[in-house]
Amino acid sequence: MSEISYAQALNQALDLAMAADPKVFVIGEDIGHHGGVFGVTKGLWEKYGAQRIIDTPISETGFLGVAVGAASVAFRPVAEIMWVDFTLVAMDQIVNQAAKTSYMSGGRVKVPLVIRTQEGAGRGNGAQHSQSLESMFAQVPGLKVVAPFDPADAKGLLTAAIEDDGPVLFLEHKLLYNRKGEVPEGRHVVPIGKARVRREGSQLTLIALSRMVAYAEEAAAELAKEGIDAEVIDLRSVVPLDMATLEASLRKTGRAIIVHEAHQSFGWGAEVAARLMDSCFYDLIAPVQRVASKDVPFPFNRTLEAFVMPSVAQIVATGRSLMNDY
Amino acid sequence: MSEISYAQALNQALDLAMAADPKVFVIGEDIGHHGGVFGVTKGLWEKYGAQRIIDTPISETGFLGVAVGAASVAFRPVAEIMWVDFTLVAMDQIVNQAAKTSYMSGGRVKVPLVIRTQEGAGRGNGAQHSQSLESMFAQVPGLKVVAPFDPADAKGLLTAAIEDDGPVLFLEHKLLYNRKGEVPEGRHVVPIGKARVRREGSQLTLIALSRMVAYAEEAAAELAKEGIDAEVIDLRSVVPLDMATLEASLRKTGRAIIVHEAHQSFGWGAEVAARLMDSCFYDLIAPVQRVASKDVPFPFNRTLEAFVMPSVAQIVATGRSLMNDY
Amino acid sequence: MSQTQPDWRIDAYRDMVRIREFEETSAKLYTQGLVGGSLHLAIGQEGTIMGTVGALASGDQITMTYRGRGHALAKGADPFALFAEILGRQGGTSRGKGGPMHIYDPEVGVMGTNAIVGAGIPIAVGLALAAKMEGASRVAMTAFGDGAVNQGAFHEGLNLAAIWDLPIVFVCENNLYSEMTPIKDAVRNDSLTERAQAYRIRAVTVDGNDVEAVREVAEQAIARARAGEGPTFIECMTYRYVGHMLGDPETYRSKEEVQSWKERDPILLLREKLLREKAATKTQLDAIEAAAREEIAQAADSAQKSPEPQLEEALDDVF
Amino acid sequence: MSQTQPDWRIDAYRDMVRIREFEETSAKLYTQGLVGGSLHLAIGQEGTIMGTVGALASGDQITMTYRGRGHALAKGADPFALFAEILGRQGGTSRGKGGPMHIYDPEVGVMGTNAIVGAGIPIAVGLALAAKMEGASRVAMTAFGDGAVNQGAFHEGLNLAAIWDLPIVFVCENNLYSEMTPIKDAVRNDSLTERAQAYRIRAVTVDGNDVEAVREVAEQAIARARAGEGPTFIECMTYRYVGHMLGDPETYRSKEEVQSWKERDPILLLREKLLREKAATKTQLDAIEAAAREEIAQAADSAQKSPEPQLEEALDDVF
Ligand SMILES: Cc1ncc(C[n+]2csc(CCOP(=O)(O)OP(=O)(O)O)c2C)c(N)n1
Ligand SMILES: Cc1ncc(C[n+]2csc(CCOP(=O)(O)OP(=O)(O)O)c2C)c(N)n1
Ligand SMILES: [Mg+2]
Ligand SMILES: [Mg+2]
Repeated sequence: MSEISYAQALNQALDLAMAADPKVFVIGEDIGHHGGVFGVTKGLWEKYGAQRIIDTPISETGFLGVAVGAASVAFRPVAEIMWVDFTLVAMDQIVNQAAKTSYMSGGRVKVPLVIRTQEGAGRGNGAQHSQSLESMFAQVPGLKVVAPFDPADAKGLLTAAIEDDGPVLFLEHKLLYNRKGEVPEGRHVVPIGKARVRREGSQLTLIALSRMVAYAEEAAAELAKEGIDAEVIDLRSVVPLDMATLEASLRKTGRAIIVHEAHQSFGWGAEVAARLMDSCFYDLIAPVQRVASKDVPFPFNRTLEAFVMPSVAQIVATGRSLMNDY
Repeated sequence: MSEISYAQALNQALDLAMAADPKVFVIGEDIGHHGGVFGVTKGLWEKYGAQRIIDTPISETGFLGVAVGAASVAFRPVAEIMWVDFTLVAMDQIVNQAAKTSYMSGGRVKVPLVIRTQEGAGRGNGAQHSQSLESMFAQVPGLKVVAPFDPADAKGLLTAAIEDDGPVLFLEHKLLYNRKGEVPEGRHVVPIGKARVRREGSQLTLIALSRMVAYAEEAAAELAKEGIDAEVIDLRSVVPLDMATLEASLRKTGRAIIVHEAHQSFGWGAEVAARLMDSCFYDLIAPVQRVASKDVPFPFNRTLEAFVMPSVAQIVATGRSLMNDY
Repeated sequence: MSQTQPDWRIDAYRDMVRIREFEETSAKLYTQGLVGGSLHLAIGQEGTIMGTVGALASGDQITMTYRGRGHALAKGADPFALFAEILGRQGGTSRGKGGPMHIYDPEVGVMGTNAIVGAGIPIAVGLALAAKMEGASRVAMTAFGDGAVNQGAFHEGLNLAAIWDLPIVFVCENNLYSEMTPIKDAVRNDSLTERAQAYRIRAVTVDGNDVEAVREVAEQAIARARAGEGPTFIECMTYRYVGHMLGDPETYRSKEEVQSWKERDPILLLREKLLREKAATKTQLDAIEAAAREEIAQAADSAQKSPEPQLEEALDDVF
Repeated sequence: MSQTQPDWRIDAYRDMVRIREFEETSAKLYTQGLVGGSLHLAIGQEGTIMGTVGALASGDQITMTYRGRGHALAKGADPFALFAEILGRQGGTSRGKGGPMHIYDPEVGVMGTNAIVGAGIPIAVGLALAAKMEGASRVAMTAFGDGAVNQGAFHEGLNLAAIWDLPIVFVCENNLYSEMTPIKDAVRNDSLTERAQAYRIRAVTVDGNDVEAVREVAEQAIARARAGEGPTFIECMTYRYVGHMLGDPETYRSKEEVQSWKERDPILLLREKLLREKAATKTQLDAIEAAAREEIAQAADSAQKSPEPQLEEALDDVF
C-alpha cells in the first residue's frame, strides 16, 4: 500500500497491464509525449513507445473504430476519449459497433476494449464539457459501465476492465484525479459489478457514484450529528448493477437516497429506484429518493452550476425528511 | 375526419405546415423524388420542389448540423434520419448542439428543429436497425421527445413539433406506418406533453408508448375476459412527462405496468416508476411493473426477436400477478 | 499485361457464378418470406468482389457492408452457413442472431459486414493496425459504396490509415447510386479517387466489371500493403442490377441504363474472354456453372432444413 | 495589388489591438481565478481574425471555436458583454450561462463559438443554406483550426457546401498544433487546401499574419459567395503565442519557435507597414492603442462590477 492519487492509480493500472500483456495498447489524443490532458498516461510513452501509446488526430470515430477492429483480433486497446462529451461524436462506434459485435457475431468475435473518459461538472467548464453520461451508456446492452470513486478502486477496476473480454466504459471524474488514497502495489483487481459499503448504517441508505460518494459521506457525517445513522454505498459499477448489496442495505434501513451527477430525469437512479421498489416493496418505509443534477444543461456561472448540481445540503435535507415525514 | 394511414397523416402534417409557413423545409436522405423509404414525404418534392424538400448525401452529422444552423436563424427544418439507429453517427449535433444552443446562448438563439425518425423491432432487421432509443434522448435537457401511436396523434403531434420553438425528437414506428385511423382534416394540433387515456379502467393502469399501445390494448381486452379492469394510457410524449394523467390513474388503480420496446434497464419506464413511487407511495398496492425488451441487442431470428420484445402474454401475466399476489 | 495465370481466372469464374447463384437463391428465399428484414444483393458486382477479395490471401481480413455475402463467399465462407444465417438458423455464421447485414466468419478473415454506412472503414483500419503491431504480413481490406465516401467515418478512417502507413486496401464499389440517390447529387467529383488523394493515399479507378483489370490493381495494392508501403484506394466502377434492396421500386433509373450494364456483365465478359482466348472450353465452363448451381442449391436446401436456435440463445453472447 | 483603402487598415489595426488587449486582460482575470473552466486565447492570430471576419458585412454570420472571443469582437460584439460572459455575469452575451466557449451574439451575426471540435462547421453551412433559401445576399463564415480538418463534421460539412454551392467561407486557422499535437503527426498534407479540393472547393493558403494578404483573399471569397459562386476555403498560416489553453506547459514546442513567430507578429507587421508607407503616424497609432487599451480596461472593469445572474435563471432557456 502507498498513498497515491487517483490519476497515479490509473497510471499504475495501465503500466502494469502493458507490462504484463503485449496486446494492451493505449490510443487517444495528446496521450503520448504530453501524457494526457489529465496526466493519466504520464511516462508511458517514454516507457512503451509510440507504437503502444498511440497519439491520434482529432478523430474519435476513427480511432474508436480502429480500437474496435484491433480488439476484434485479440488486442486489448484502452482508448481515451478526452472528455465524455466527445463520445457523442463517436456514439456509433460505441453503441452500434463495440457493444453489439459479440452478439451480432453469435459470440464469435469479442471486443475486449476499454474506453476511458472523464465526466462531471463543478469546474465551470460549461454545457459541452460538464456532462455525466453514464446513464446513456448503461442503456446499451453489451456495454459494462464503471465509475470508480477512490484511488484503489480506480486501479482495481481499470485492471478488471482491461482483463474483461467485452467492451467497458470506464468513467473517471475530472475532480477526482488529485484525490489521494491508499492503493495496493502490484496487480490489483476489483471485480466489475460489485458495489462497496463504505460506511455502515441502520436507518438510511445513501447510494452514490464517482465524486458523489464524497458528498454522500459528508452528508452521512452531518446526519450522524442529528442522530440519523446512514449507510453509504459506492455503487462503482452501473452495469452490471449489484442489486444484492443494495437490497441487503434496504432491507435493513427501509429508506434510500440515490445521488448522482447525471441529470435526474431518466438517469440511472430511476433504474435503481424502480428495481428497489420491486424487490423491497414491503421493506420500504418511504419512497426511494433521488438527489441528482437538475434537468438543465450545465450553466457556466459557478453559483448557478452549483445550484444545478447535487449538494450535501440537499442530501442531508432529503435524509431528514425521509426520517421525519414517513 | 377521414380514415388514412399513419404515414399519410404524417405526410398531411408536413404538407400543411409547408403550405402555411415558407420557413418550414424538409431535409434528409432519399426523401425527394423517392418520397422517403417509408413514404412519408411522398408527393412533397413534386409540390414544393428540391429547394424545400432537400435530398442529402449520407451525412447525418452534416445535414443535422445544417438543420441546426438554419433553425438558429428562424427556419423550421424537419430533418429525417432514416432509422433511429443512425442518429448515433450524429449524436453530437443532437445532444451538444441542437439541445443546448438555447441554454448556452442565454435564450438568444432558438433551435426550432424537428428530427423525425423511426424506431422499433419486429421486422427482423437485426441489431443495428431495430433499436428504440427514446430513453437516450429523454435524458438530454433541451430536447422534447414524442412518439405517437395513432394516426391522428401522428398528425397532431408533428404539427405541434414543427410549431414548437425548440428541438423535438419525433419518433415514428416502422410497424405503424400502415396503421389506419380517423384523422381530422386541415390543421390539427395535439399538444406535446399530454398523455391520452385510451381505455378507462379501475384496477390496473397500463402505460405504453408507440406500437406498444396496441399491445396494451390487446392485453386489456384479454384481462377484461378474466374480470380485470385495466386502464390504458398512451403516453405520447416522453418529455415532458404528463405525470398528472398518470398519477390520477394510479390513485384510482393502485397498480401499474409500463410497456416499452426500449430495453428495460435504464429505460424511460424506470423514470415513470420512480416518479410514481414518489408521488403515489401510499396509493400503490403493488410495485410498478415494467414489461420491456430484454437487455440484449435485437437478434435477427424472428422467434428470438419476439422473445426479446415485450409480448401481450407477458403484459397479461404481469397484470394477473399484480391482481393476485398483492 | 497481367502476370496472373489462367487458372485463377477459372477459379474466379467459378466463384463469380457461385456468388450470383447465392444471391439469386437468396432473393427467392426472401420472396418466399423466409428471410427477415431487408436484403441487399450484389448481383452485377461480382467482378469487383472477385477482383479484390479474390486477390487476398487466406490470412488477410475484410470488413464490408450489408451487401456483403458475396465477399464472404469469396473469402472462403461456407455457403451453407451463410444461408443458415440469412434464414436465422442455429448453423448460421452468427448462429442466426446476426442476419444478412451482420456476417462474421473470423476463421476465414470475415470480420463483419455492417449495416451502418461507413462504420466498417475505421474498423478495418484497426485490423490493419493490429497486423502492423504484430509485425504480421497480413493485409486488411474494406469494401464500401460510393455513398459511404460522404460519411465522417470514411474521412477519419482514411486519414488514420494514411498517417500511420497501414497495410490496408480501400475498395470503393462505385455502383453510381446510394440507395435512390444518383452519385452526381452526392458529390462534385468526377472520380472518387480525388477523395482519397486528399489524404495522400494512392488511388486508382478501374472498370469493376473487368475482373482481370480489378485483380491487377488489387494485387498491386495488396503487395504494396504487405511490403509496408501503406494504403491504396481502388474505385471500381460497377453496377447493381437489382434495386438497392429487394422491393425497391427503382424509379430513379431507366430500364435502358440497367440493360446497358447487363451487356457488360462481369461473368459474361470473363466467359467470353476465356472462350476467345481458349483458356477454357464451353463444356468446361458449363460444367463449372452446373457444379456451382448444384452446390448452392444444396447449401440452401440444407440450410432450410437446419434447426432454429433455442430461445435461451437469445440471452447469451451479450458481452 | 490590393484595391483596399488605407482607412480599413487603420480600423483593422485598432481592432487587432483591441483583440490582443481583450485576450491579455482575459488571461489576467483567469489567473486571478475569476473565470471558470479553461481559457483558449488567440494571441498571435489577430491578423487572421481581422483579415477574415473583418472583411464581412454586418449582416453576415459566423461560427467559430472556443478560441473565438476575438472573432466576436471583430464582428462587432461589445467587449463589456464578452467580459461579463467569461466572468459569468448577467450582462454577458449569454447572461453568464454560456461562458468563454459559448459566445452567441445573434444581433451582430455571432452564431456561436463551439467547444466541440468541428461541430460549428456544418452549422455554418446551415446558415449559408438559410441565406440562399431566403435569397438574401448575406454570407456565412466559419473559423476552425488545423486539427478540426480531421473530424467527420468537417468532411460532411464541406461536401454539403460544395454540392449545394453555398455562400460560405471556410477559414482554417492553421496554427501548426491541435492542442499538443504538431500538424505533421495529424495529416500527411503539405497544405490543408488539399483537403478542401477533394470536394472541388476553391482553396488558397495565405500568410495569416499579414492582415492585408488575408483580407484580399477573404474579400474575393466573400464576393464570390455573395455572387452565388459558392464556397471558398482559406488556409491562414498563423501561430498562437500562448499555450493551447492557459496552464498548458508547452513542452511540445521550443521557445525559439515561439520567438520566431513573434518576430512576425501581425500587429507589429501592420504597424511597421503603416508607418513605412506613411499611412499613419506613430502618434496616431499610439493614440489608437491607448484608446483601445482604455476601452478594454473599462469594459473589463465594468464587467467585474456587474451583477451575477439570479439562481432561478439557471432553470430557464432550456427549450
Ligand atoms: C449512417 C447510415 N445512414 C444511412 C443508412 C441507410 N442506407 C443504407 S444503404 C444506403 C446507401 C449506401 O450507398 P452506397 O454507399 O453507395 O452503397 P451501395 O448500397 O450502393 O452498395 C443508405 C443511405 C445507413 N445504413 N447508415
Ligand atoms: C470532438 C472533440 N475532440 C477533442 C476535443 C478536445 N480539443 C479541444 S481543442 C483541441 C485542439 C484543436 O486544435 P485545432 O483544431 O488546430 O484548433 P486550435 O485549438 O489550434 O485553434 C482538442 C483536441 C474537442 N473539444 N472536441
Ligand atoms: Mg452505391
Ligand atoms: Mg491548431
